Amino acid sequence: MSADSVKRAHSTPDEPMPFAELGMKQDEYDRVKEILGRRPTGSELAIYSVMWSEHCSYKSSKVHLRQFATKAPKSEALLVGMGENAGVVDIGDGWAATFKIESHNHPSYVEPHQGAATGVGGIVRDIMSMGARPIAVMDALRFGAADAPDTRRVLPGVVEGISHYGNCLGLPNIGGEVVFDPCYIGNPLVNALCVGLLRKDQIKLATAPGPGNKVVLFGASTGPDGIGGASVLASATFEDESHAKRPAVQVGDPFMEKLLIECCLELYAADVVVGIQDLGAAGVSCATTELAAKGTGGMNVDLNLVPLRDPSLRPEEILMSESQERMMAVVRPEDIPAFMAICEKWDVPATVIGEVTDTGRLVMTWDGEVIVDIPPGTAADEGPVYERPYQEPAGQAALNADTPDRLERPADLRATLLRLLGSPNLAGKEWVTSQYDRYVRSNTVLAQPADAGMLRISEVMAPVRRSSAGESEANEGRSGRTHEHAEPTTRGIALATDGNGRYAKLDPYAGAQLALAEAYRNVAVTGAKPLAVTNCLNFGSPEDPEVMWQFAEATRGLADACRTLGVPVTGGNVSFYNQTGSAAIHPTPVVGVLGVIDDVARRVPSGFTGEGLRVALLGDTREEFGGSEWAHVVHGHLGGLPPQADLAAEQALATVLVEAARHGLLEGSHDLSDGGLAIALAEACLARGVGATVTLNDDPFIGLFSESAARALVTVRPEAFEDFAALCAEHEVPCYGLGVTGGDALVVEGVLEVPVSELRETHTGTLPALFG
Amino acid sequence: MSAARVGVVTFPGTLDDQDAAKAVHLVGAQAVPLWHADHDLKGVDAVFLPGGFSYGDYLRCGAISRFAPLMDELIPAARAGLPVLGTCNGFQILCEAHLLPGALTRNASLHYVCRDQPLRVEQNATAWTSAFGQGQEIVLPIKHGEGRYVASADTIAELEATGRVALRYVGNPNGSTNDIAGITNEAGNVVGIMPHPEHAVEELVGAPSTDGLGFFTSILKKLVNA
Amino acid sequence: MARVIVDVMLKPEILDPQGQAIARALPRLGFSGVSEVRQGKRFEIELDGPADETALAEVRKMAETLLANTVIEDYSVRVEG
Amino acid sequence: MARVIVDVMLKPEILDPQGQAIARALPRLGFSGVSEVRQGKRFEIELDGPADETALAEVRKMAETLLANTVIEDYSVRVEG
Ligand SMILES: Nc1ncnc2c1ncn2[C@@H]1O[C@H](COP(=O)(O)OP(=O)(O)O)[C@@H](O)[C@H]1O
Ligand SMILES: [Mg+2]
Repeated sequence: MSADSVKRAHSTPDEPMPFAELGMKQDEYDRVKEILGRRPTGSELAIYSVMWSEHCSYKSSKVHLRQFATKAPKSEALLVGMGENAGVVDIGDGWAATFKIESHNHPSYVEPHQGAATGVGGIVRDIMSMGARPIAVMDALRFGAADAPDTRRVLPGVVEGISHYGNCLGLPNIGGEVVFDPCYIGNPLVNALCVGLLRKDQIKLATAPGPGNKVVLFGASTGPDGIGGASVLASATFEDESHAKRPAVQVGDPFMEKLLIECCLELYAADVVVGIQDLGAAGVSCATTELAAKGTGGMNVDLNLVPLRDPSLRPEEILMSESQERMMAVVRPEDIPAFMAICEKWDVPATVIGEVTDTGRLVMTWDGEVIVDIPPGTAADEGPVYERPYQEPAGQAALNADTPDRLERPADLRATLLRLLGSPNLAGKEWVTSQYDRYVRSNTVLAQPADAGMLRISEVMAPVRRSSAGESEANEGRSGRTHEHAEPTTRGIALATDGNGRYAKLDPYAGAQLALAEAYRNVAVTGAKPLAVTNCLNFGSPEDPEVMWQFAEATRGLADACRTLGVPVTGGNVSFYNQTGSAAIHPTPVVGVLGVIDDVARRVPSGFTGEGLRVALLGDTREEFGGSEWAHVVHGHLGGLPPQADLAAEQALATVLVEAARHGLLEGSHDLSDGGLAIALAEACLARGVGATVTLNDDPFIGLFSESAARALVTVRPEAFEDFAALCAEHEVPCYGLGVTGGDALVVEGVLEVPVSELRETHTGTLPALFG
Repeated sequence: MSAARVGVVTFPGTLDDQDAAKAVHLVGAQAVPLWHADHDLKGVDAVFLPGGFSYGDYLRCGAISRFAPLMDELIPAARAGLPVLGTCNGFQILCEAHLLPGALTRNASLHYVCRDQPLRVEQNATAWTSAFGQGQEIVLPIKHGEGRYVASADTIAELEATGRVALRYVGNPNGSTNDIAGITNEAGNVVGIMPHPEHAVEELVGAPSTDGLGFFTSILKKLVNA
Repeated sequence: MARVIVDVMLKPEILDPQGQAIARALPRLGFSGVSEVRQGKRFEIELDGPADETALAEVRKMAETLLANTVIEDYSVRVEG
Repeated sequence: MARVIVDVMLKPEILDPQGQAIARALPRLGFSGVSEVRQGKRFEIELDGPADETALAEVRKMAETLLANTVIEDYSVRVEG
C-alpha cells in the first residue's frame, strides 16, 4: 500500500487531515498549509504535529524561558548554553562537564518501571550526543502520600526502573530526592539527571553540514513504541484497522544503550562523526529536522531504509516512533567504512538512510514516492509561540493569609523531633538508594547520604582521542596495547538537585529561588564552588491561567536568582499537564546545581566525624514555618509564606563554606533545609554514630524546627575555630557556637535527649515498613 | 624485570573493567585488556573477570558470556592453573562455565543491593587471598541483584569440608547458602566472589575501605615470586 | 489439589530485549534456523482444592491483577494435565 | 515455520524467592486457597523450518546448554499446538 505522497497532496488539496486528533489547533494547521503552499501529506502532518507539540516546541513556555538567557549572569565557564541537547561548562584543566535534568513523569505513571527506565535512557543519550562520556546519574522523585495504595504501585516500579537501567549502564547514582505529597497522586514526578565529561575541544553538536555527507541511523531498530498519535493518522488516512492498537509504552533496553555509549565514544575518538543527535521524543522526525535545520539546510532520507522491528509500520509511524536506544549521525562518505566497523565491533546495528543536501529541503521518500518535502527549520525552530494568559490564583491571597501562627506549638519537642525524623519525607532513603550502584567507575567521592554527590575527574572517564597510530584506546582489546593510565586529577565536580513544591505553591517566585538556593547550598557545603544550573519545571496545564501564573512567577524567580548568584542556566526541561482533572500538582521547579572543587581531598563530609569537635550554626534563624515539614507532618497545614529567600546571605554562606574547605578548616558541614536544625543535627549524628551536646539560647521550638534558608551546620576542630570564626566575620556570615560533638546521644541542653540508636531506628524504619 | 601482566576481560555490557584495570595498575602490575571476541589471552599471567551486566544479564547472569570466544581459551588455561578471579558478574560467568560449582540466583530480598558489606576471609591459601590473615574481617562493597549462592547439598558439604569457601558474609545480604560470598576451585587458582575489591582500593573514592587491595597484592606477590 | 499454569508473555508489539539478545547469541553458539525468541514467565500455582471453574476464575483474576502487567503483557491460564 | 516452547523451572529443592513473595502477597490481595507458587521462564522459539525431530533435538541442546542452567533448573521442550 502506497503512502500519502506530495503528488497526491497536490491532486487532493481538500482532503481532510486528522490534525485535531494529533493535538494540532486549526490555526497551527493553517500555518502548515501556508508554509507548504498545499495541504501536508500524512507524513508531513506527523512531523509538524510532533515537532510543534508542547513537549518538543516549548510553545507555552518559550516566552518565559527566554529570561534564562536574557538575564544570564556573565560566566566564563559557560561553553555551550541553552538550546543544545545539554549545556556545557568549563571545569578547568581543559575539562568540560555537560549536564541536564529531564522529566519522564507521565510514562512513569502509566508503567512505572519502563517509564522511569526510559527516562534515564533518554537523558543519558542527550549527554552522549554532546560528545561526552556519561559519568553519573541522579533522580529527583515525587510521589503521592507514602501510604497511598497507588504509591505502593508506582514507587517500587520507578525505583526498580531507574536502578535496573542506570546500574546496567554502569553509571553511578550519586544523589536525588524522594518526596511524598498527596498532590502528586496520579501525577508522580520522575526527573532524571545525567552528567557527562569531555575535553573542552571535543564538544559535538547536533548539526549536519556538508552536502554529500551520509545520514546514519544506529542502535535499536524502530518499532511501534509510543505512537498512539501516529496510529490515528495511519488509520484515519488509510482506514487500516491493524494500526488502531499501538502501545503508548516504550520499553527500554539498557544493554543496547550501554553498547551505544561505548560505540559512540569510540566513534568520537576515531573522529568519524560530523554531527550527532539522539532520538528522543519525536524520534526520526526530530532528529532529521533538527540536524538538517542546523546544518547546510537540506537532507534526503529514504524511509524504506529504516530498520524496523515490526514490518507493518507505516511511514507516519516510523516518523513518530519513540523507540529507545537510537542515535543519528552525520558522517563523511569516506569515513563510512570506519564508522560501520566500530558499530560492528560493538554489535550496534547501523544503516545509512540518507544524505545531506544544500537544497534547503528535507525530502523523504517511501516506495520511491516523495512523501515529505519541507523546509526543515519550519518544523524544528519555527513552531508556534504562545503568550498564554496568566493570572494569580483566586485563592492565593487567602492561602498566604492562612499563616502557621494559628497552629498549636508542641510541648514535647523530643516527640516532635522523632515524629518528623520518621516521617516519609525526612526518613532515611536507603530503601531507595541501596538499589542504585554508587561505586561503579571508581570516582565517586560523595554519594548518599551526602548533601551533594561528588565525582573525581579522571582521565579514563573521558573519550580518548585518536592516538598517533590512528587507533583509539577502546580498540586496544584488539591491538594488544595496554591500558593507558593517566593519573586521575585531583579535581572534582559536585551536583545536587532540590525543589520544594509546598514553598512554590505558597509563592512560586520565592519557591523557585529557594530551590536554587538549596541546591547551591548543598553543593557549597561539600566544599565545591557552584558554577551552573539545570532545571526541570514540573507544572499543571498551561491552558489554566492560574497554573501559567505559577509558571511565569517561578521562571522569573529562578532567572533573577541565577543572575544574583552568578550561576547561569545551561539547560533544562519543562513538563506541563501534570494534573488530574482540574487539580494540578504543586508547582515544582526542580533545580540542579553543578559545582567544582580543585582538590577532592578537601571535600567536606556532612556528618559528625569524631568526638570533641566544635559544632556551630551559620546563618540567622527566623520564625519561619510556612510550608514547613512541621506544619505539614503535624498539622497537615499549608499556608502563609515560605521562608525568605535571602540570596546575598546564600552567597556569603557559600563563599565561607568553600573558602573554609579549601583551607582545611572544616571537619563537617551539612545544609539546613526541611525540618530545620533538629533534622540536620539528627542526620549529622547518624552519619558515623557520633552524638553531640548543644545549647539553644532562644525559643527552642523555633531554633529546632524553623526552616529559615541560608543556614548550615558545621563542625570545626577546636584549634581551628578562631580562624573559622574570623572567616565568617569577614564575610558577615553569622556564626553561633552551639556545642560539641561526642557521646552516643543527641542532647539539646534542657530540651531533649535522644540516643543515636533511637534516632537510627526511627530514621531507617519508615520506608522499609511501607515498601517491604 | 617486567611487571606482572593481569588480563582484564571486557564483554559487551561489562562495567567494572576500567576500575579493575586501575586497581591492577595501583599495585604496580600491568593491566592488559582482553576482548571477549578474541581467541587470545595475550600471554597474561593472570585474569580478572570484572563485574557488570554482560549481555544485559539477559537470560541468566553470565549465561551468554560463557560462550564467548575468549572463554574457549580461558577455560582450559584456568583448568591448567592460570590464576583467575571473577567478581560479581565474573563469578557468575565462572559458575556458568563450570570452572566453579553452584550458581548465583536472585537475591532473597528480590532487590538489587548496593552496600558496604562486612566479610570474613575463610581461606587465604588461594592465589587471590594470600595477603589476608585467615579469618580476617574486611569490608567491601557489594552491588548485585543475583548474588544468592546455591549448590546441591553435596557440593556445599564438599566446599565446606575442603576449605573451599574463600569469603563469607558477616550479615547475609542476599540469602546465600551458608553465607557464602566467594569460593575457590580445588587448586586455589580460580576464585569467584560477589563483592567488588576494585571499588575499595583508594581512600578518597569508592567504598570507605581499602580492603580490596589485598586481592591485587595477593596475585602480584604470587606472580613475582613465581 | 491441582496445579494451574499461568503463562505471561510480553505483548507482541512490545520490545523484548531479552529475547532479542538470546536470538542474536544463538548463531554465535552454532544454532541456526531460529527466526525469533521471546522470553516470558511461567507460574506454577498449586491449589488447595480442585481446579474447578471458581478456582480458575480466581487464578485468572490473580493473573490479571498481580502476575501479569497488562499494560505490556498478555497472560493465559490452563490446568496442567 | 513452527513454534517450540521451552519451559524452565528452578529445581524443586532450590529456593524460589519470587514464587514465595507472590504466594505471600496473595492472601493480602484477597486470594485464598493457593498453597504454593513457583516462578520460572517460558521461551517461545520460532523456527525457520518445521519442528521435526532434528529441529527438536537442536532445541533440546539449546535448552540444555544455554536456556537452562541444569545445576539449578529443569527444562521441558514441546511443540506449540
Ligand atoms: N531518589 C534518589 N536517588 C538517589 N539518591 C537519593 C534519592 N533520594 C535521596 N537520595 C539521597 O539520599 C540522601 C538524603 O536525601 P535527603 O534527606 O532528601 O537529603 P537533603 O535533605 O539533603 O535534600 C542524599 O544524599 C540524597 O542525594
Ligand atoms: Mg541537603
